[in-house]
Amino acid sequence: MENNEILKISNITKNFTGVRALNDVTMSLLKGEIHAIVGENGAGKSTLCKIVCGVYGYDKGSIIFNNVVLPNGDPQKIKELGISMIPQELGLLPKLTVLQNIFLGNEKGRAGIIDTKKSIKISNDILSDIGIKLNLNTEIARLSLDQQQFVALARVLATDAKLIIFDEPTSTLSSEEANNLFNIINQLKKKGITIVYISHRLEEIFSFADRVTVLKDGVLVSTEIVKKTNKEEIIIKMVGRELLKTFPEKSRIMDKVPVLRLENLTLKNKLKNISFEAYKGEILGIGGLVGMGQVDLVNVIFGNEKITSGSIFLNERLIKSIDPSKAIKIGINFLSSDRRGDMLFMNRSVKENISIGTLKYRQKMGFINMKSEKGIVNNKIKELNIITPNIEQEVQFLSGGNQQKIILSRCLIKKPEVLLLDEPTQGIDVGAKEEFYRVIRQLADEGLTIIVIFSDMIELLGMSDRILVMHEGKISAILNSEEASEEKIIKAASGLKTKTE
Amino acid sequence: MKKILIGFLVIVVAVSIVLIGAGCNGQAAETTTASQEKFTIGYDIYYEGNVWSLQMVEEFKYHLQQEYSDMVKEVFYTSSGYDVTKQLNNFDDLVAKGCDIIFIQPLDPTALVDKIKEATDAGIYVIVFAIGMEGEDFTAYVNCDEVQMGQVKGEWMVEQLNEKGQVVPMNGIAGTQTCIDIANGWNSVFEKYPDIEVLPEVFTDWDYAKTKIEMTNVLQAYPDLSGVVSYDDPGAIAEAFMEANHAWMPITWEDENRAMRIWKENKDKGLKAIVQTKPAWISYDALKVGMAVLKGEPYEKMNIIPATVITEDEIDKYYKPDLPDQVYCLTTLPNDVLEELVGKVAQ
Amino acid sequence: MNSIYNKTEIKRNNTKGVFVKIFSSYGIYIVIFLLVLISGIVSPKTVDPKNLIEILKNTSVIGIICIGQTLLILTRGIDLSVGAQVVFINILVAGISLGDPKKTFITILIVLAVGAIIGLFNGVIAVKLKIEPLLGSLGVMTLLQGISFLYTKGFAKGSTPPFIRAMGIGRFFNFLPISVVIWIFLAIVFSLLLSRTIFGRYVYAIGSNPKAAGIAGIKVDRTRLLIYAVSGVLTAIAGLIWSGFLGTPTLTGGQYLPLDSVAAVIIGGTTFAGGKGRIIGSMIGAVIIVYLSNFLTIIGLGIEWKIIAQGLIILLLVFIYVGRKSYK
Amino acid sequence: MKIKEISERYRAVISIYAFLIIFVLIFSIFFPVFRTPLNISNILIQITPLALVAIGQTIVLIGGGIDLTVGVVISLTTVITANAMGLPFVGILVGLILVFVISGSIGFINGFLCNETNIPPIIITLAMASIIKGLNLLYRNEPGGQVPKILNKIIYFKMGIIPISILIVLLFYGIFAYFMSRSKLGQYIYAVGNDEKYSRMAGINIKKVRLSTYIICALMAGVTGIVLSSRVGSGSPLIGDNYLLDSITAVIVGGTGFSGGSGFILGTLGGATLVALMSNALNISNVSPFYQYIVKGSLLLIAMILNSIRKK
Repeated sequence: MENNEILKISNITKNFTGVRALNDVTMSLLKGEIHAIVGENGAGKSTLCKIVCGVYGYDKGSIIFNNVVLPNGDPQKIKELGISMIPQELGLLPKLTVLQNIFLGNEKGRAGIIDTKKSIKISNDILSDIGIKLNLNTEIARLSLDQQQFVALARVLATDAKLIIFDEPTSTLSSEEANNLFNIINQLKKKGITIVYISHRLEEIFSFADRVTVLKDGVLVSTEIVKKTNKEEIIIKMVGRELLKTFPEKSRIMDKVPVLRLENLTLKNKLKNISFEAYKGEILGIGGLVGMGQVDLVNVIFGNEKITSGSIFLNERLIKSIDPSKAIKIGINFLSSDRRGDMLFMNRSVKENISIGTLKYRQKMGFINMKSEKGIVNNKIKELNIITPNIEQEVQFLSGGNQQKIILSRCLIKKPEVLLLDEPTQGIDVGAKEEFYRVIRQLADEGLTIIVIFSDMIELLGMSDRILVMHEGKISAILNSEEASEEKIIKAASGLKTKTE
Repeated sequence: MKKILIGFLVIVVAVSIVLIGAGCNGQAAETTTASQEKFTIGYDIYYEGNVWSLQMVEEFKYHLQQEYSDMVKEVFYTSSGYDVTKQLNNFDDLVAKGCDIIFIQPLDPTALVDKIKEATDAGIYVIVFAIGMEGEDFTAYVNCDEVQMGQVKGEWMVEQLNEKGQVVPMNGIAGTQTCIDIANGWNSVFEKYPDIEVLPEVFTDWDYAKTKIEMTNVLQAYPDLSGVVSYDDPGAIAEAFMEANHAWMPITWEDENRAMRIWKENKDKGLKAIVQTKPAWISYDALKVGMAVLKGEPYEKMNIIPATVITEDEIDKYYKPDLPDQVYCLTTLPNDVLEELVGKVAQ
Repeated sequence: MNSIYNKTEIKRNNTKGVFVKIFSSYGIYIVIFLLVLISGIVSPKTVDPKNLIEILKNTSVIGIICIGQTLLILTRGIDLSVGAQVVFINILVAGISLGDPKKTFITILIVLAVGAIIGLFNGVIAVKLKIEPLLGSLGVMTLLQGISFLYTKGFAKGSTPPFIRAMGIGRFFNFLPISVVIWIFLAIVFSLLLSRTIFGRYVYAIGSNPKAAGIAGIKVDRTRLLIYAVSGVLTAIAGLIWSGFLGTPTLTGGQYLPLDSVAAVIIGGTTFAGGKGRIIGSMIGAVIIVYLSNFLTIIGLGIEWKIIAQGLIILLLVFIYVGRKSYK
Repeated sequence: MKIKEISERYRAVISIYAFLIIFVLIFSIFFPVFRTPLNISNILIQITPLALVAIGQTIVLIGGGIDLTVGVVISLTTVITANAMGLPFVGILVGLILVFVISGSIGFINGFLCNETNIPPIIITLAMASIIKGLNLLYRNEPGGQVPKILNKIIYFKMGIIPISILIVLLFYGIFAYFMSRSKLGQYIYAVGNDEKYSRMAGINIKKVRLSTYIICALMAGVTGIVLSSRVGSGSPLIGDNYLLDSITAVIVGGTGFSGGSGFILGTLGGATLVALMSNALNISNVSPFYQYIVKGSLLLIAMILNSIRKK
């Protein structure tokens, strides 16, 4: 085997302030294989690959590619050596054209002048190879997510890469688009190109990967030959123990008291007649491909976006013209997945971050009652055991898990009836996750209605009492946790109706 | 796309309305029925933010109206706002507008030389006045002898201080010929008296605020200051003195009404001053020369008019108690015109 | 997900040396201390109480402007039209009152209202029309200059009524300038507002992360407009003092105010990133800038040196506040 | 289809020129003087300095920065030119070299600071501006020096109504338009202005790119300084200051956004032309000088409002 080894990763270790992202990872890739890397959110899959192609530098270890030692964190050099990656966020430049993006960083031409004719020709060839038609002069911002996906692919193919890394490419693709992609990947394989394929969609991997490596908490658990293993084994390796045990016991709500009800709610070319009920004390999971309207849905409920038509009822009372401040007042609250972007005041203190939403209830003529504020904040810190030196600490110095708890406690100071969560466990390490699962479940048992978006199939299945699957802004299925299964969800997510309820 | 086109149409309309509208009620054609030959006249204001320069304009306008209206086809006023490049552009534009004669106060001693030569070669008359410049390519030059003005100021100061003391020169804009000449004037005097210490020259762009602040700082910095030789706004200088309730000292004065008032009020409290200045009516003198040129009458090329002097006992002759502070007292404008401009004084 | 940048930045902050830590929180105090020390040694004249009072008096106008400027920069705004505003206000004061004491009260009311309106105008441009406030306010500056010229046709009418005059040059027990008292009073009021009230918290929240502020239930636009209006009023107050200081309407002057005020706020530790900074810092920043020019004149150095020193201090202090950029 | 696409992409540029045309038409109709050969060549001369300095500002803005030093760099270079070119023959050459070395290194310092520190470009260049201005005033606090007449004769020589200066402008615009759209570096400038992180991922050396934008900008300011001083015939420490606001106005009016990553050199040419045209038009239409500020201010505001509409 050793002779056709193309990439050797030895003892790679990487720290992000405090958080250890990768710990002493050693693995190797064989020429022309399709090598899958699986693991939960935050297991270190993307980090590893970004290190391989130099976007991140690493702290310890070494990487050898075709018997050359790769420079540490030099994307340009590494790309020239023949390693390319399609990151999850694609890394395209929105204001530039398709053509410019395809050749960005390796423009064709001499003496610093770009040979447009040649570029156009090459990119047309590539695009026809992967069988899609695009106008080379349209700006990326005007393309749909899956079109962008293919532009990113074209960009990689434009560099004669010997090793291509796909980071969760199918999370935005419908099943037929995904199949199209798999064909392309197989062609590449035939050309002798090595493929690294990151995903947490096991059935994909088992359909076409040669070997699979499992990462967990930044540690490499094992590398298996796909033919010699099975899903259950892999899942256990990913999650550490059997699936059921990671997640808290689900509660059986007998009396279904609808708390939140949506009636064919529509948001201009994002959501189409959404109607459903959310019951008291249940966790309603929302699944589907990325960008199918899940986020818009919670945003609309929270009043971040104005609905075009339809109506929202809270406890059977119609809510008209809702905005965040009103939503919070009437007991709907929201945790965005983008903590830094949407929720946290990074350079402000823990105290301010926790109390910001509810200052109105602790003031005299606009002056804040510091004492009671301090009290409340300290309580919350105990309740959710947030680890921080003191309440004046700036939140940017806390770990992801603690930051997440801070936001949560902000939402809980004034107990809401409905809590909207968008990817609550994204980017927090597994220990913190399990704790977080418990907190969520506990809140549900206390009678909160929790609507939560999970892109991770395992979490979706593990946490939700009911699962609501969306496709192109419509609800394509609502499944009870008993009947729900990975296959059904994928089917529904790809737009194939499944008869239920 | 539509939105933007609409947007643009809106602007176009707006802009043209502003411009044309203003253009019409601006200082546009002033025609009369007299059968006399008519001329297009251009006048560049060196800075529209400076009252003295504007009072010159008013003197010019008034007498043009009164005495020469039958010679006027059109008058164009441009403003340079202390900016040499703008002044060059303005000059070009005035030429383009087909002016027969252009009145200008050059902001840079050299910049306009060539332009003015071109213009005169092309048969356009150029009257340079109030601010000096190099060369002699203009049609006529109307100004006071600034070096000599400076000397007079200097000599007066020396006499006041009986030949020893510390003097601060307060001047206008660094680099304008006027200010350079004035400074040369008083320096030539001071260097004859070793006991007169001349502090570094302070330039205030003839800006009231700047003058007051700078003067305050100077008073702070030099406790044994004994005189202010200035080609600057004495109103502001006096303000600084009074606010710091600093003892008065000899100061060379100007004819601004505020200054005259303060002088009047303080001449018995030890304020020694003398006005010896270039009057705002110099534009009128320039106008006279210019019109003579147009009429083809004989005229002097170099007109050096004497600086007007006001001594302590002449204050009341010039001070205008019934007019507000801003006007300059050396003026040929009748009071009603002045009131028109600066309003009545509050009682 | 701009994670890599934030993460590395956090790393930098954590690994800050102790010296830098101290300096970045007390830098401004150290600077003023050094300045006073040096100036005291070089020329004792600078530090005698009389001169120090003078300095404070000359600071009061820019100081009051800096309060508003701080609020704006805290919330990722800025106003470069303050200079033109002050000039306009001065002209207005003289023009409306014509020096008539009876009209003092109404004049002040009108002027404050005008200040609020100009502030709001800036606000609408920045908040509602989403125009880069830096440029927006530059446009407004030019507009205001034009309006001043049109209003006066070059000859500013009237003069400043006694009461307003007193605001500029009056002194308590002919020692403590009234303007300084007004300035310090306002400074204290606004530091309290920032540190103790909901308004203050909202200001910091909006500055730190506008989007999050909205999601946390703050009416972001409304608050920002309010801030613009408030800073407009503050500028108007500064304009009144300025008018009192000059005692006469002029179309010029004040052109140095915008950049000086911004400089003061920045060296006072308020960052353009928003959400960090305190009034006291800006106030000391303002004093530093005035102190510099006074000191330099006293030791016989020209305005040039002030400009240079100002530039260097900005670069140095801000660098210490925000530190080096790290890419990996 | 193709047409539509182009009009979509170059909307900003097209609209500014559309507006220019309408503007010129209106004035030619209302004010005959406006279309006289003499006035036209005046306008062409008046456009020159602003047009030149605006090129640099555009590139910096596209690269996601801003340069507040252009004004003072212009002033500085006029002073340098006026003093260095005094000596005969070699003077001009020495002057040119000095100008480019000094302005270039200023650009380098700006870029370097933007690369190595977290200080926002606005503040860096603001501080740099005041330092440079101070030094310049120390060096010479009043206009003076002598720029050889020959330069003026060459640069402002008129062939018919076409002055050489405008040809210089067009040349520069040609070069930089090509540079920005066809060269790698040009592409990278857009890319960096778009998104630093992704540009890094694509293997672009963003430090080098940013550095180059500031250097180009400073050099263009230097060129402007030379052109300006050779018109005035001497150097002045304050002459350039007005060009800061004007250059930014020109760029914004030309449709280049403030957020970086988009914009077109040729749009800026339109913007600069419009700004210069305005003040000429004001003189020609004999508007009271007091209106000029109002017009300038509203021009800037309207342009920005239109930009923000265009974004939506």
